Amino acid sequence: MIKSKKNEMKMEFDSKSNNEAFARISVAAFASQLDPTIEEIADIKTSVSEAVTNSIIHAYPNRTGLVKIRAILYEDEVEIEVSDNGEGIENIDEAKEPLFTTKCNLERSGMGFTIMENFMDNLKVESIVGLGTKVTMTKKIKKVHN
Amino acid sequence: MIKSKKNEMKMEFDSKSNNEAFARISVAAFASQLDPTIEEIADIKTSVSEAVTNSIIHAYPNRTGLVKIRAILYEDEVEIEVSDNGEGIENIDEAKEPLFTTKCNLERSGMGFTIMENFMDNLKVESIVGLGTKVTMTKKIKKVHN
Amino acid sequence: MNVKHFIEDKILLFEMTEELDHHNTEKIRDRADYEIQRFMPKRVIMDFFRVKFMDSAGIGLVIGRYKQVSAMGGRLELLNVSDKIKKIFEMAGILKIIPIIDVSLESQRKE
Amino acid sequence: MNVKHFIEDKILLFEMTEELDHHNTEKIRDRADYEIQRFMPKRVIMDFFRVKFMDSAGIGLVIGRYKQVSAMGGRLELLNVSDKIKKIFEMAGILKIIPIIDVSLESQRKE
Ligand SMILES: Nc1ncnc2c1ncn2[C@@H]1O[C@H](COP(=O)(O)OP(=O)(O)O)[C@@H](O)[C@H]1O
Ligand SMILES: Nc1ncnc2c1ncn2[C@@H]1O[C@H](COP(=O)(O)OP(=O)(O)O)[C@@H](O)[C@H]1O
Repeated sequence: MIKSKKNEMKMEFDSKSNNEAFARISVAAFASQLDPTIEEIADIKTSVSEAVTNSIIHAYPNRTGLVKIRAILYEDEVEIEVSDNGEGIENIDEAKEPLFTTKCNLERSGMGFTIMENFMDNLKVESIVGLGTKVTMTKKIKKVHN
Repeated sequence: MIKSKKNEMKMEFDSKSNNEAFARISVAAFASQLDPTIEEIADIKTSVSEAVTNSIIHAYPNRTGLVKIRAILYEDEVEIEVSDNGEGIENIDEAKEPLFTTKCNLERSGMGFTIMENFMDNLKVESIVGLGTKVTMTKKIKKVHN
Repeated sequence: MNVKHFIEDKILLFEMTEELDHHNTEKIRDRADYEIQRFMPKRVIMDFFRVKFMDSAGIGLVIGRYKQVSAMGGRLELLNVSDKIKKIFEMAGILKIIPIIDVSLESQRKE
Repeated sequence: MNVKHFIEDKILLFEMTEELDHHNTEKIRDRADYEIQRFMPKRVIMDFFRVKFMDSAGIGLVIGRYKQVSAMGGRLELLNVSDKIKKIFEMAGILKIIPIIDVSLESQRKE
Protein backbone atom coordinates (compact mmCIF):
# COMPACT_ATOMS: atom_id res chain seq x y z
CA MET A 1 0.00 0.00 0.00
CA ILE A 2 1.30 3.43 -0.87
CA LYS A 3 1.21 5.95 1.96
CA SER A 4 0.04 9.31 0.77
CA LYS A 5 2.11 12.29 1.90
CA LYS A 6 0.14 15.01 3.62
CA ASN A 7 2.82 17.56 4.37
CA GLU A 8 6.56 18.00 4.30
CA MET A 9 9.22 20.28 5.72
CA LYS A 10 12.98 20.52 5.65
CA MET A 11 15.31 22.50 7.81
CA GLU A 12 19.04 22.92 8.26
CA PHE A 13 21.12 24.75 10.83
CA ASP A 14 24.62 25.14 12.24
CA SER A 15 25.88 22.29 14.41
CA LYS A 16 25.78 24.40 17.57
CA SER A 17 24.50 22.95 20.80
CA ASN A 18 22.08 25.80 21.42
CA ASN A 19 20.16 24.64 18.34
CA GLU A 20 19.14 21.40 20.05
CA ALA A 21 16.09 22.96 21.72
CA PHE A 22 14.99 24.87 18.61
CA ALA A 23 15.25 21.70 16.49
CA ARG A 24 13.09 19.51 18.69
CA ILE A 25 10.52 22.29 19.23
CA SER A 26 10.21 22.81 15.46
CA VAL A 27 9.72 19.14 14.64
CA ALA A 28 7.23 18.78 17.49
CA ALA A 29 5.27 21.81 16.24
CA PHE A 30 5.19 20.33 12.76
CA ALA A 31 4.15 16.85 13.93
CA SER A 32 1.43 18.30 16.13
CA GLN A 33 -0.66 18.70 12.96
CA LEU A 34 -1.44 14.99 13.30
CA ASP A 35 -2.99 15.57 16.75
CA PRO A 36 -0.59 13.39 18.69
CA THR A 37 -0.93 12.78 22.43
CA ILE A 38 1.36 14.62 24.85
CA GLU A 39 3.16 11.32 25.32
CA GLU A 40 3.75 10.88 21.58
CA ILE A 41 5.03 14.44 21.23
CA ALA A 42 7.42 13.90 24.14
CA ASP A 43 8.79 10.73 22.50
CA ILE A 44 9.36 12.62 19.25
CA LYS A 45 11.07 15.52 21.01
CA THR A 46 13.43 13.23 22.88
CA SER A 47 14.32 11.20 19.78
CA VAL A 48 14.95 14.30 17.66
CA SER A 49 17.09 15.72 20.43
CA GLU A 50 19.19 12.53 20.47
CA ALA A 51 19.75 12.48 16.72
CA VAL A 52 20.50 16.20 16.49
CA THR A 53 22.88 16.10 19.45
CA ASN A 54 24.73 13.20 17.82
CA SER A 55 25.26 15.20 14.65
CA ILE A 56 26.49 18.16 16.68
CA ILE A 57 28.88 16.20 18.90
CA HIS A 58 29.98 13.18 16.89
CA ALA A 59 29.68 14.26 13.26
CA TYR A 60 31.48 17.58 13.65
CA PRO A 61 33.71 17.18 16.71
CA ASN A 62 36.05 20.07 15.92
CA ARG A 63 34.18 22.25 13.47
CA THR A 64 30.79 23.72 12.70
CA GLY A 65 28.90 21.88 9.99
CA LEU A 66 25.32 21.64 8.81
CA VAL A 67 22.64 19.50 10.42
CA LYS A 68 19.62 18.72 8.25
CA ILE A 69 16.15 17.59 9.20
CA ARG A 70 13.39 16.41 6.92
CA ALA A 71 9.96 15.53 8.24
CA ILE A 72 7.05 14.05 6.37
CA LEU A 73 3.52 13.67 7.64
CA TYR A 74 1.36 10.80 6.46
CA GLU A 75 -2.21 10.10 7.49
CA ASP A 76 -1.23 8.43 10.77
CA GLU A 77 2.54 8.55 10.82
CA VAL A 78 5.43 10.96 10.97
CA GLU A 79 8.78 10.21 9.34
CA ILE A 80 11.81 12.18 10.52
CA GLU A 81 15.22 12.18 8.90
CA VAL A 82 18.23 13.77 10.64
CA SER A 83 21.41 13.92 8.61
CA ASP A 84 24.88 15.44 8.54
CA ASN A 85 27.95 15.51 6.30
CA GLY A 86 30.27 14.67 9.12
CA GLU A 87 32.66 11.93 10.25
CA GLY A 88 30.34 8.98 9.75
CA ILE A 89 30.08 5.80 11.82
CA GLU A 90 32.48 2.90 11.33
CA ASN A 91 30.42 0.11 12.83
CA ILE A 92 26.73 0.87 12.97
CA ASP A 93 25.69 -2.29 14.83
CA GLU A 94 28.19 -1.55 17.55
CA ALA A 95 27.13 2.11 17.70
CA LYS A 96 23.51 1.08 18.28
CA GLU A 97 24.32 -1.07 21.30
CA PRO A 98 23.17 0.30 24.63
CA LEU A 99 25.93 2.09 26.55
CA PHE A 100 28.31 2.10 23.57
CA THR A 101 29.91 5.50 23.14
CA THR A 102 33.11 6.87 21.65
CA LYS A 103 32.89 10.01 23.77
CA CYS A 104 32.87 9.01 27.44
CA ASN A 105 35.21 11.94 28.07
CA LEU A 106 32.22 14.18 27.23
CA GLU A 107 30.03 12.19 29.64
CA ARG A 108 28.01 10.68 26.80
CA SER A 109 26.03 7.71 28.03
CA GLY A 110 25.84 5.70 24.80
CA MET A 111 22.04 5.56 25.14
CA GLY A 112 21.08 7.80 22.20
CA PHE A 113 20.24 5.11 19.66
CA THR A 114 18.62 2.94 22.32
CA ILE A 115 16.27 5.78 23.23
CA MET A 116 15.42 6.46 19.58
CA GLU A 117 14.66 2.76 19.08
CA ASN A 118 12.48 2.62 22.15
CA PHE A 119 10.57 5.86 21.64
CA MET A 120 9.96 5.56 17.91
CA ASP A 121 8.38 2.72 15.95
CA ASN A 122 11.19 2.36 13.49
CA LEU A 123 14.83 3.44 13.28
CA LYS A 124 17.19 3.21 10.32
CA VAL A 125 20.81 4.36 10.47
CA GLU A 126 22.87 4.84 7.31
CA SER A 127 26.43 6.11 7.42
CA ILE A 128 29.56 6.35 5.32
CA VAL A 129 32.81 7.17 7.06
CA GLY A 130 34.07 10.57 5.96
CA LEU A 131 30.79 11.40 4.22
CA GLY A 132 28.13 11.55 6.89
CA THR A 133 25.23 9.92 8.65
CA LYS A 134 21.50 9.75 8.08
CA VAL A 135 19.08 8.62 10.76
CA THR A 136 15.49 7.91 9.70
CA MET A 137 12.80 7.35 12.30
CA THR A 138 9.06 6.88 12.02
CA LYS A 139 6.34 7.02 14.60
CA LYS A 140 2.70 6.04 14.25
CA ILE A 141 0.30 8.61 15.62
CA LYS A 142 -2.75 6.81 16.92
CA LYS A 143 -6.00 8.55 16.17
CA VAL A 144 -7.82 9.40 19.36
CA HIS A 145 -11.55 9.92 19.00
CA ASN A 146 -12.68 12.85 21.06
CA MET B 1 30.98 47.85 10.83
CA ILE B 2 30.58 44.21 9.96
CA LYS B 3 28.02 42.31 12.01
CA SER B 4 29.29 38.91 13.01
CA LYS B 5 26.91 36.02 12.43
CA LYS B 6 26.26 33.89 15.50
CA ASN B 7 23.91 31.27 14.15
CA GLU B 8 21.87 30.44 11.08
CA MET B 9 19.01 28.20 10.06
CA LYS B 10 16.99 27.54 6.94
CA MET B 11 13.70 25.78 6.51
CA GLU B 12 11.25 25.08 3.73
CA PHE B 13 7.79 23.57 3.70
CA ASP B 14 4.68 23.09 1.58
CA SER B 15 2.46 26.17 1.11
CA LYS B 16 -0.32 24.74 3.27
CA SER B 17 -2.15 26.90 5.74
CA ASN B 18 -1.63 24.49 8.61
CA ASN B 19 2.10 25.23 8.39
CA GLU B 20 1.56 28.83 9.49
CA ALA B 21 1.68 27.95 13.20
CA PHE B 22 4.65 25.62 12.87
CA ALA B 23 6.62 28.26 10.92
CA ARG B 24 6.19 31.05 13.46
CA ILE B 25 6.87 28.72 16.41
CA SER B 26 10.10 27.51 14.81
CA VAL B 27 11.44 30.98 14.07
CA ALA B 28 10.48 32.15 17.56
CA ALA B 29 12.26 29.15 19.14
CA PHE B 30 15.35 29.94 17.08
CA ALA B 31 15.31 33.67 17.89
CA SER B 32 14.83 32.96 21.58
CA GLN B 33 18.55 32.18 21.74
CA LEU B 34 19.09 35.95 21.84
CA ASP B 35 17.02 36.21 25.06
CA PRO B 36 14.31 38.47 23.63
CA THR B 37 11.47 39.81 25.75
CA ILE B 38 8.02 38.24 25.48
CA GLU B 39 6.99 41.36 23.58
CA GLU B 40 9.81 41.02 21.06
CA ILE B 41 9.03 37.33 20.50
CA ALA B 42 5.36 38.17 19.93
CA ASP B 43 6.31 40.81 17.33
CA ILE B 44 8.51 38.28 15.52
CA LYS B 45 5.80 35.61 15.58
CA THR B 46 3.20 37.95 14.14
CA SER B 47 5.49 39.23 11.40
CA VAL B 48 6.59 35.73 10.36
CA SER B 49 2.97 34.66 10.31
CA GLU B 50 2.12 37.56 7.96
CA ALA B 51 4.94 36.83 5.52
CA VAL B 52 4.33 33.07 5.50
CA THR B 53 0.58 33.50 5.05
CA ASN B 54 1.23 35.81 2.11
CA SER B 55 3.36 33.20 0.39
CA ILE B 56 0.70 30.57 1.00
CA ILE B 57 -2.24 32.67 -0.21
CA HIS B 58 -0.86 35.11 -2.74
CA ALA B 59 2.21 33.38 -4.18
CA TYR B 60 0.54 30.04 -4.84
CA PRO B 61 -3.17 30.78 -5.17
CA ASN B 62 -4.09 27.57 -6.97
CA ARG B 63 -1.28 25.16 -6.28
CA THR B 64 1.05 23.93 -3.58
CA GLY B 65 4.55 25.38 -3.76
CA LEU B 66 7.51 25.77 -1.45
CA VAL B 67 7.86 28.46 1.20
CA LYS B 68 11.39 29.11 2.43
CA ILE B 69 12.61 30.77 5.58
CA ARG B 70 16.14 31.76 6.47
CA ALA B 71 17.00 33.24 9.84
CA ILE B 72 20.31 34.63 10.99
CA LEU B 73 21.23 35.61 14.51
CA TYR B 74 23.68 38.42 15.13
CA GLU B 75 24.86 39.67 18.50
CA ASP B 76 21.78 41.82 19.09
CA GLU B 77 19.65 41.35 15.97
CA VAL B 78 17.70 38.70 14.13
CA GLU B 79 17.29 38.77 10.35
CA ILE B 80 14.46 36.75 8.83
CA GLU B 81 13.94 36.08 5.14
CA VAL B 82 10.69 34.55 3.87
CA SER B 83 10.63 33.67 0.18
CA ASP B 84 8.63 31.82 -2.43
CA ASN B 85 8.81 30.99 -6.13
CA GLY B 86 5.27 32.11 -6.77
CA GLU B 87 3.32 34.76 -8.67
CA GLY B 88 5.32 37.78 -7.58
CA ILE B 89 4.07 41.31 -6.90
CA GLU B 90 3.48 43.79 -9.70
CA ASN B 91 3.64 47.03 -7.76
CA ILE B 92 5.49 46.68 -4.45
CA ASP B 93 4.83 50.24 -3.26
CA GLU B 94 1.11 49.80 -3.76
CA ALA B 95 1.18 46.37 -2.09
CA LYS B 96 2.80 47.84 1.01
CA GLU B 97 0.08 50.45 1.50
CA PRO B 98 -2.21 49.89 4.47
CA LEU B 99 -5.50 48.21 3.52
CA PHE B 100 -4.34 47.38 -0.01
CA THR B 101 -5.21 43.82 -0.91
CA THR B 102 -5.87 41.86 -4.08
CA LYS B 103 -7.84 39.24 -2.18
CA CYS B 104 -10.77 40.89 -0.46
CA ASN B 105 -12.88 37.91 -1.50
CA LEU B 106 -10.80 35.90 1.00
CA GLU B 107 -11.38 38.54 3.69
CA ARG B 108 -7.77 39.67 3.58
CA SER B 109 -7.38 43.02 5.30
CA GLY B 110 -4.40 44.37 3.39
CA MET B 111 -2.58 44.97 6.67
CA GLY B 112 0.15 42.30 6.39
CA PHE B 113 3.00 44.54 5.23
CA THR B 114 1.90 47.33 7.55
CA ILE B 115 2.14 44.99 10.53
CA MET B 116 5.56 43.71 9.46
CA GLU B 117 6.79 47.29 9.11
CA ASN B 118 5.43 48.25 12.51
CA PHE B 119 6.56 45.20 14.45
CA MET B 120 10.02 44.82 12.96
CA ASP B 121 12.82 47.40 12.69
CA ASN B 122 13.37 46.99 8.99
CA LEU B 123 11.45 45.49 6.07
CA LYS B 124 12.64 44.89 2.51
CA VAL B 125 10.41 43.43 -0.19
CA GLU B 126 11.85 42.14 -3.45
CA SER B 127 9.69 40.55 -6.11
CA ILE B 128 9.70 39.58 -9.76
CA VAL B 129 6.38 38.78 -11.41
CA GLY B 130 6.26 35.12 -12.35
CA LEU B 131 9.40 34.31 -10.38
CA GLY B 132 8.64 34.95 -6.76
CA THR B 133 8.94 37.19 -3.74
CA LYS B 134 11.46 37.63 -0.95
CA VAL B 135 10.67 39.52 2.23
CA THR B 136 13.59 40.37 4.54
CA MET B 137 12.95 41.71 8.01
CA THR B 138 15.26 42.51 10.88
CA LYS B 139 14.60 43.15 14.52
CA LYS B 140 16.99 44.43 17.17
CA ILE B 141 16.88 42.45 20.38
CA LYS B 142 17.65 44.77 23.24
CA LYS B 143 19.87 43.28 25.90
CA VAL B 144 18.11 43.28 29.23
CA HIS B 145 20.42 43.14 32.24
CA ASN B 146 19.07 40.81 34.84
CA MET C 1 -14.78 28.38 18.70
CA ASN C 2 -17.58 28.29 21.25
CA VAL C 3 -20.88 29.87 20.32
CA LYS C 4 -23.40 31.17 22.86
CA HIS C 5 -26.94 32.31 22.07
CA PHE C 6 -28.76 34.73 24.39
CA ILE C 7 -32.18 34.20 22.96
CA GLU C 8 -34.28 36.87 24.70
CA ASP C 9 -31.82 39.66 23.87
CA LYS C 10 -31.01 38.30 20.41
CA ILE C 11 -27.32 38.37 21.29
CA LEU C 12 -24.85 35.99 19.68
CA LEU C 13 -21.50 35.55 21.40
CA PHE C 14 -18.49 33.96 19.69
CA GLU C 15 -15.59 32.88 21.86
CA MET C 16 -12.55 33.12 19.58
CA THR C 17 -9.99 30.28 19.59
CA GLU C 18 -6.42 30.66 20.88
CA GLU C 19 -4.61 31.24 17.61
CA LEU C 20 -6.27 33.61 15.17
CA ASP C 21 -4.24 33.13 12.03
CA HIS C 22 -5.33 32.63 8.42
CA HIS C 23 -5.62 28.86 8.88
CA ASN C 24 -7.96 29.04 11.86
CA THR C 25 -10.01 32.08 10.84
CA GLU C 26 -11.23 30.27 7.73
CA LYS C 27 -13.01 27.73 9.92
CA ILE C 28 -14.29 30.37 12.32
CA ARG C 29 -15.68 32.45 9.48
CA ASP C 30 -17.73 29.58 8.11
CA ARG C 31 -19.18 28.73 11.50
CA ALA C 32 -19.91 32.38 12.37
CA ASP C 33 -21.65 33.00 9.04
CA TYR C 34 -23.85 29.98 9.56
CA GLU C 35 -24.84 31.04 13.10
CA ILE C 36 -25.51 34.64 12.13
CA GLN C 37 -27.74 33.69 9.21
CA ARG C 38 -29.63 31.19 11.31
CA PHE C 39 -30.10 33.32 14.44
CA MET C 40 -30.45 36.81 12.91
CA PRO C 41 -28.99 38.50 16.01
CA LYS C 42 -29.38 42.15 17.00
CA ARG C 43 -25.96 42.12 18.61
CA VAL C 44 -22.95 39.99 17.82
CA ILE C 45 -20.12 39.92 20.34
CA MET C 46 -16.69 38.55 19.46
CA ASP C 47 -14.95 37.54 22.69
CA PHE C 48 -11.11 37.55 22.57
CA PHE C 49 -10.70 36.18 26.07
CA ARG C 50 -8.83 33.04 24.96
CA VAL C 51 -6.80 34.57 22.12
CA LYS C 52 -3.03 34.14 22.59
CA PHE C 53 -1.99 34.94 19.04
CA MET C 54 -3.54 37.10 16.34
CA ASP C 55 -2.23 38.42 13.05
CA SER C 56 -3.95 40.43 10.30
CA ALA C 57 -6.27 37.50 9.57
CA GLY C 58 -8.07 38.57 12.75
CA ILE C 59 -8.66 42.03 11.25
CA GLY C 60 -10.19 40.48 8.15
CA LEU C 61 -12.39 38.27 10.30
CA VAL C 62 -13.71 41.23 12.29
CA ILE C 63 -14.28 43.46 9.26
CA GLY C 64 -16.04 40.61 7.46
CA ARG C 65 -18.42 40.01 10.37
CA TYR C 66 -18.98 43.75 10.73
CA LYS C 67 -20.15 44.02 7.13
CA GLN C 68 -22.39 40.99 7.45
CA VAL C 69 -23.99 42.01 10.75
CA SER C 70 -24.43 45.68 9.73
CA ALA C 71 -26.09 44.65 6.49
CA MET C 72 -28.84 42.94 8.47
CA GLY C 73 -29.26 45.89 10.84
CA GLY C 74 -27.34 44.39 13.74
CA ARG C 75 -24.41 45.60 15.81
CA LEU C 76 -20.93 44.10 16.25
CA GLU C 77 -18.91 44.50 19.45
CA LEU C 78 -15.53 43.25 20.64
CA LEU C 79 -14.92 41.89 24.13
CA ASN C 80 -11.77 41.21 26.17
CA VAL C 81 -9.35 42.73 23.70
CA SER C 82 -5.76 42.67 25.07
CA ASP C 83 -3.37 45.57 24.46
CA LYS C 84 -1.44 43.58 21.88
CA ILE C 85 -4.58 42.79 19.87
CA LYS C 86 -5.86 46.33 20.31
CA LYS C 87 -2.67 47.66 18.74
CA ILE C 88 -3.30 45.49 15.67
CA PHE C 89 -6.92 46.64 15.35
CA GLU C 90 -5.84 50.25 15.77
CA MET C 91 -3.39 50.00 12.88
CA ALA C 92 -6.31 49.10 10.64
CA GLY C 93 -8.41 51.93 12.07
CA ILE C 94 -11.38 49.67 12.79
CA LEU C 95 -11.90 50.74 16.39
CA LYS C 96 -13.43 53.95 15.05
CA ILE C 97 -16.37 51.95 13.72
CA ILE C 98 -16.44 48.82 15.88
CA PRO C 99 -16.64 49.36 19.65
CA ILE C 100 -14.71 47.45 22.27
CA ILE C 101 -16.93 46.72 25.25
CA ASP C 102 -15.33 46.14 28.61
CA VAL C 103 -18.20 45.17 30.82
CA SER C 104 -18.33 41.60 31.91
CA LEU C 105 -21.29 39.96 30.31
CA GLU C 106 -21.61 37.34 33.05
CA SER C 107 -24.20 39.35 34.94
CA GLN C 108 -26.60 39.67 32.03
CA ARG C 109 -26.30 36.12 30.73
CA LYS C 110 -29.56 34.26 30.03
CA GLU C 111 -28.62 31.40 27.77
CA MET D 1 20.49 25.36 38.35
CA ASN D 2 19.93 26.21 41.99
CA VAL D 3 22.35 24.84 44.54
CA LYS D 4 21.49 24.32 48.21
CA HIS D 5 23.96 23.45 50.96
CA PHE D 6 22.76 21.72 54.13
CA ILE D 7 25.89 22.33 56.13
CA GLU D 8 25.30 20.29 59.26
CA ASP D 9 24.39 17.14 57.37
CA LYS D 10 26.95 17.70 54.61
CA ILE D 11 24.18 17.41 52.02
CA LEU D 12 24.42 19.17 48.67
CA LEU D 13 21.19 19.55 46.70
CA PHE D 14 21.13 20.48 43.02
CA GLU D 15 17.85 21.64 41.53
CA MET D 16 18.04 20.65 37.86
CA THR D 17 16.94 23.14 35.19
CA GLU D 18 13.87 22.66 32.99
CA GLU D 19 15.53 21.26 29.88
CA LEU D 20 18.22 18.65 30.46
CA ASP D 21 19.76 18.31 27.02
CA HIS D 22 23.41 18.22 25.96
CA HIS D 23 23.58 22.01 25.70
CA ASN D 24 22.36 22.65 29.23
CA THR D 25 24.02 19.71 30.99
CA GLU D 26 27.45 21.00 30.03
CA LYS D 27 26.89 24.09 32.15
CA ILE D 28 25.31 22.11 34.99
CA ARG D 29 28.21 19.67 35.07
CA ASP D 30 30.78 22.44 35.48
CA ARG D 31 28.84 24.06 38.30
CA ALA D 32 28.15 20.76 40.06
CA ASP D 33 31.80 19.70 39.88
CA TYR D 34 32.89 22.97 41.41
CA GLU D 35 30.40 22.73 44.27
CA ILE D 36 31.18 19.09 45.01
CA GLN D 37 34.92 19.71 45.15
CA ARG D 38 34.48 22.74 47.34
CA PHE D 39 31.93 21.32 49.77
CA MET D 40 33.01 17.66 49.93
CA PRO D 41 29.46 16.45 50.65
CA LYS D 42 28.48 13.13 52.23
CA ARG D 43 25.26 13.10 50.21
CA VAL D 44 24.51 14.70 46.86
CA ILE D 45 20.87 14.95 45.84
CA MET D 46 19.85 15.77 42.28
CA ASP D 47 16.32 17.18 42.33
CA PHE D 48 14.33 16.73 39.08
CA PHE D 49 11.33 18.72 40.31
CA ARG D 50 11.57 21.37 37.58
CA VAL D 51 12.63 19.13 34.70
CA LYS D 52 10.24 19.23 31.74
CA PHE D 53 12.51 17.66 29.16
CA MET D 54 15.37 15.20 29.46
CA ASP D 55 17.26 13.13 26.91
CA SER D 56 20.27 10.82 27.29
CA ALA D 57 22.45 13.78 28.26
CA GLY D 58 20.68 13.54 31.62
CA ILE D 59 21.89 9.95 32.01
CA GLY D 60 25.46 11.03 31.33
CA LEU D 61 25.12 13.83 33.86
CA VAL D 62 23.89 11.47 36.58
CA ILE D 63 26.48 8.76 35.90
CA GLY D 64 29.24 11.37 35.85
CA ARG D 65 28.18 12.76 39.25
CA TYR D 66 27.80 9.25 40.63
CA LYS D 67 31.41 8.42 39.76
CA GLN D 68 32.69 11.67 41.19
CA VAL D 69 30.73 11.46 44.44
CA SER D 70 31.42 7.74 44.97
CA ALA D 71 35.14 8.29 44.45
CA MET D 72 35.18 10.62 47.45
CA GLY D 73 33.14 8.25 49.60
CA GLY D 74 29.83 10.09 49.24
CA ARG D 75 26.38 8.99 48.13
CA LEU D 76 24.25 10.19 45.18
CA GLU D 77 20.44 10.19 45.27
CA LEU D 78 17.75 11.29 42.83
CA LEU D 79 14.66 13.22 43.91
CA ASN D 80 11.31 13.94 42.23
CA VAL D 81 11.87 11.73 39.21
CA SER D 82 8.78 11.68 36.96
CA ASP D 83 7.66 8.50 35.21
CA LYS D 84 8.97 9.73 31.87
CA ILE D 85 12.43 10.44 33.27
CA LYS D 86 12.40 7.21 35.25
CA LYS D 87 11.82 5.27 32.03
CA ILE D 88 14.93 6.86 30.52
CA PHE D 89 17.06 6.06 33.59
CA GLU D 90 15.75 2.50 33.62
CA MET D 91 16.82 1.93 30.02
CA ALA D 92 20.37 2.69 31.10
CA GLY D 93 20.03 0.42 34.14
CA ILE D 94 21.31 3.07 36.53
CA LEU D 95 18.50 2.78 39.05
CA LYS D 96 20.10 -0.45 40.24
CA ILE D 97 23.02 1.54 41.60
CA ILE D 98 21.61 5.02 42.19
CA PRO D 99 18.54 5.26 44.43
CA ILE D 100 15.51 7.43 43.84
CA ILE D 101 14.32 8.94 47.09
CA ASP D 102 10.70 9.98 47.40
CA VAL D 103 10.55 11.66 50.76
CA SER D 104 10.06 15.37 50.74
CA LEU D 105 13.19 16.98 52.05
CA GLU D 106 11.36 20.09 53.22
CA SER D 107 11.02 18.74 56.77
CA GLN D 108 14.71 18.16 57.26
CA ARG D 109 16.01 21.31 55.64
CA LYS D 110 18.57 23.34 57.62
CA GLU D 111 20.28 25.56 55.12
N1 LIG E 1 25.79 11.54 13.53
C1 LIG E 1 26.84 10.78 13.92
N2 LIG E 1 28.05 10.94 13.35
C2 LIG E 1 29.11 10.19 13.73
N3 LIG E 1 29.05 9.27 14.72
C3 LIG E 1 27.88 9.07 15.34
C4 LIG E 1 26.72 9.81 14.98
N4 LIG E 1 25.70 9.38 15.76
C5 LIG E 1 26.21 8.42 16.56
N5 LIG E 1 27.52 8.23 16.31
C6 LIG E 1 28.41 7.24 16.97
O1 LIG E 1 27.59 6.26 17.63
C7 LIG E 1 27.89 6.20 19.01
C8 LIG E 1 26.65 5.84 19.80
O2 LIG E 1 25.68 6.88 19.70
P1 LIG E 1 24.57 7.04 20.82
O3 LIG E 1 23.90 5.73 21.06
O4 LIG E 1 23.68 8.17 20.43
O5 LIG E 1 25.37 7.40 22.14
P2 LIG E 1 26.20 8.71 22.56
O6 LIG E 1 25.78 9.88 21.71
O7 LIG E 1 25.85 8.91 23.98
O8 LIG E 1 27.65 8.37 22.35
C9 LIG E 1 28.51 7.54 19.33
O9 LIG E 1 29.33 7.50 20.47
C10 LIG E 1 29.27 7.85 18.05
O10 LIG E 1 30.52 7.20 18.03
N1 LIG F 1 4.40 36.50 -1.33
C1 LIG F 1 3.56 37.21 -2.15
N2 LIG F 1 3.37 36.81 -3.43
C2 LIG F 1 2.55 37.49 -4.24
N3 LIG F 1 1.86 38.59 -3.86
C3 LIG F 1 2.01 39.05 -2.62
C4 LIG F 1 2.85 38.38 -1.70
N4 LIG F 1 2.82 39.05 -0.52
C5 LIG F 1 1.98 40.08 -0.71
N5 LIG F 1 1.48 40.10 -1.97
C6 LIG F 1 0.56 41.10 -2.54
O1 LIG F 1 0.57 42.27 -1.72
C7 LIG F 1 -0.74 42.56 -1.26
C8 LIG F 1 -0.70 43.18 0.11
O2 LIG F 1 -0.19 42.25 1.07
P1 LIG F 1 -0.53 42.42 2.61
O3 LIG F 1 -0.20 43.81 3.03
O4 LIG F 1 0.15 41.34 3.35
O5 LIG F 1 -2.10 42.25 2.70
P2 LIG F 1 -3.04 40.97 2.46
O6 LIG F 1 -2.22 39.72 2.62
O7 LIG F 1 -4.06 41.09 3.55
O8 LIG F 1 -3.63 41.11 1.11
C9 LIG F 1 -1.48 41.24 -1.33
O9 LIG F 1 -2.87 41.42 -1.43
C10 LIG F 1 -0.88 40.60 -2.58
O10 LIG F 1 -1.48 41.11 -3.75
